[in-house]
Amino acid sequence: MAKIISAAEAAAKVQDGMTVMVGGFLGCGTPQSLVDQVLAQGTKDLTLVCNDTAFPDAGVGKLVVSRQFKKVIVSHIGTNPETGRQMNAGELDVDLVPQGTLAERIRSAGFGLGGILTPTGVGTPVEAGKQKLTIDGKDYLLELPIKADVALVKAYKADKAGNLVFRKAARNFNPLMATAAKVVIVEAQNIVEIGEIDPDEVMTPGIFVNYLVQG
Amino acid sequence: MAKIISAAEAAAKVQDGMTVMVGGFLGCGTPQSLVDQVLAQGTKDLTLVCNDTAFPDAGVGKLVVSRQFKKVIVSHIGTNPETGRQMNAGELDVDLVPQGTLAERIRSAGFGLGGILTPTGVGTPVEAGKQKLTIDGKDYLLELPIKADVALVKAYKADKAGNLVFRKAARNFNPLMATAAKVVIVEAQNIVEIGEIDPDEVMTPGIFVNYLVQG
Amino acid sequence: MDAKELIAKRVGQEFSDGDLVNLGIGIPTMVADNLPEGVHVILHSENGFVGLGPAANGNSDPDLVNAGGKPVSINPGGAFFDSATSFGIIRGGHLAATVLGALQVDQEGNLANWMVPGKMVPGMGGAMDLVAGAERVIIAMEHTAKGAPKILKKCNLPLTAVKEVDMIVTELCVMICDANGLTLTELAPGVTVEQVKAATEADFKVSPNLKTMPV
Amino acid sequence: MDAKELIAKRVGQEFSDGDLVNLGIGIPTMVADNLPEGVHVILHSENGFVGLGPAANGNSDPDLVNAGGKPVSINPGGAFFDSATSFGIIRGGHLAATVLGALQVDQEGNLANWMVPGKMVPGMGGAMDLVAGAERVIIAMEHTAKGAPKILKKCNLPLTAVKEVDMIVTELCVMICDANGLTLTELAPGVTVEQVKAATEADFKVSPNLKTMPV
Repeated sequence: MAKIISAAEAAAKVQDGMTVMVGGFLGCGTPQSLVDQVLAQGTKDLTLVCNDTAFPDAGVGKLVVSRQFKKVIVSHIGTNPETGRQMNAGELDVDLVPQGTLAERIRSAGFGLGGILTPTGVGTPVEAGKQKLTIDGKDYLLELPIKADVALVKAYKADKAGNLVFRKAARNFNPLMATAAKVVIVEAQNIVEIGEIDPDEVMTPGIFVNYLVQG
Repeated sequence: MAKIISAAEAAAKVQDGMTVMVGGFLGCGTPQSLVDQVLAQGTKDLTLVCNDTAFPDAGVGKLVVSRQFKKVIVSHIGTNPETGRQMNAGELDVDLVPQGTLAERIRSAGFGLGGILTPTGVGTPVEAGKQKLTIDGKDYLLELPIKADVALVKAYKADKAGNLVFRKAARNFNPLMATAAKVVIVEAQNIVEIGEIDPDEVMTPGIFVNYLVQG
Repeated sequence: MDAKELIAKRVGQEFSDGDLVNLGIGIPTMVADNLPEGVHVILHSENGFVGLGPAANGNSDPDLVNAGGKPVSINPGGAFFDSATSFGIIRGGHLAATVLGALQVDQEGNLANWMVPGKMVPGMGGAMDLVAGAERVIIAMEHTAKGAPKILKKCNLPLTAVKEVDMIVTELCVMICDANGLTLTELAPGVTVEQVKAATEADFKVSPNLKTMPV
Repeated sequence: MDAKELIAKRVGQEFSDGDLVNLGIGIPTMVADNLPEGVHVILHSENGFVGLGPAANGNSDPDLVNAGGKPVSINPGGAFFDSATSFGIIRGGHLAATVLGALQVDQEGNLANWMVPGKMVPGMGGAMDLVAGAERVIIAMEHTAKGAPKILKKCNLPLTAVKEVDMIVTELCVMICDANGLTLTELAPGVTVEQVKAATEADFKVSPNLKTMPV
């Protein structure tokens, strides 16, 4: 049974120094009310795990501008010039991870794998510091799990058991992140009674979800 | 665009010596018409990848009885005494794989991973011949991909683009196997027009599917 | 109360309302019907759903079976998923507990429950993943097999997992298993420490707080 | 026909009806509108769907954007999925081709297209997975940048992938890249081998079957 709380109560679970996963792809599928509450709350020294740093005025990008991150683990920062500026000024630690590798590393954390082998990044700067294994003559990088203290997830529909349904391209990293954090908070556009989501329609089972916030 | 063919045409794509994945869990979610056609056709020396060998008179179990496998890669054979008998008599090679590891190994093949690290099986007979890696002080086995020549999949509903919807517990290994074979054949209970399955409802995108058979 | 019911009842006391639990076949399955007043657990069925309900009687659905292939139901708030997700839930530590039977358990917390070489080789199915992945591993079994101890100094059957067992509940007693080995913490009504010693090969400590099983 | 349109048209000739293709931003995107009569490809959008349709005009849906964050549509028969599945499709070799731009390509088939140290570090996004995973990697770009060659003996920018490029299409020519290095196979109408040589730093062979680009 997921507990329904306010956006402010939810944001209070994000504390200084924590690692936070935030769903979304250039802001599409990002739980914006939760992000805005973290902004208002002024939480500091966060480590972000997200596909990208979105835009200076949208998605998680606002939290870059407000300097609430000490580190971001993302695949792309090109749409938020402030991320690049802080990185070049040595104010922000930016760990760039190929998008598919990022997805698998999050899933590995959620699903109890010690890591996965991917051909992505072999022979590029991505392989720095990583173990390389050769399987059947092909090289792979060993990529390790990424987990978080809190995941902020956006869903289209949630029932009170926490079962989630995502919508269109707003799904992206949300279902993965919902498996990989100690505390999972979902901003749902629609919160419905148990029984209103068919068990075959569920995209993220409620057992992964701790809190629901009306979006 | 998936091509609609008959069960007999589908079975003809399964040829002597091939590796065949078959969906299902104790027969639930197994494409029985396709299996029965392979039985009728008498294809020999197959390697089976499946959760289990079901029952002597149901699921893939019938093909054990008819001695069409030279090897089975499964997590469980306890419900089909004939599998155990053939194994003990040295007539059938049985490779027992923990169920969760089997799922990840099939997914790895379908999703282009070189393998995954799992804690499952460490210190047991399962670790024989496998590479063991220690990550943050915990031991993991490196488990390698399993791919197939043909996957025989059961779906509840398919549109003519090959998009699939599974039903209840009949889903199990079907979506995973649909990613991991050169040729993917789906026995669908209902074949509908393109547009009749909502893109958000699709469980296996049609791009993975080669052939549809009316179930 | 017969032996099996006593074991099931005592195991049931380990759970909090809302816990996600996987129950193996045999005595573990009986735990579902022997929970304390007001405690409802969510049952995980490794063939692909959470919210496992009572056995289906009457018009059963061939697509809705449990991991033993038996017709069952799903409770409101449940969800179906594929085998990779099912074992991701298991391996990822999302189960509060798994309850399983055993052929042998030893004082190091090792478990053997999937094969007797040359005699019975059903395969490990999902057991190795369950034992490696669940937060707590509770063994629910009769204390001896045909009079022979099953709690040993060292398992001699092929292992299911190494040092993963947390608790053993039998018709005679409860034992806790941790880095200090086995500790007898509870005796069934009317049972003496001497009776437990006589039926156990393993070394075990007796808790200074030894009490009677509250069943 | 301008240079970009010519490149897009020539790339389009590489596809067969029904191919699954991912198109990068810029010239690659233009390929969708420059396919031969009767050839329809299925477009993959790495933020989470197949069946990418034309740009949405008018009432756009915030949950339906492409990998550049722009409002788009989905064609009938399309399907949405999460980021792990999206990159599973990419990494698993299910894309017939990926078409990308480049900062540099070299005669070993290496590609650099994701950063210029100290100047522009947008991140690799999905590019490294695309290049490592797709069956064919086609580079669609202008032959030079401000007059400087982009097809080099050896890339000096950080690589996106090693030895993965299969084909280069520019406004001057088509080159095939394989184990033998680069081979010039086609010249744009009116272009000479000498012009290509002057605009190219890399060594390349001239195909004995050199022909004019059929655009």
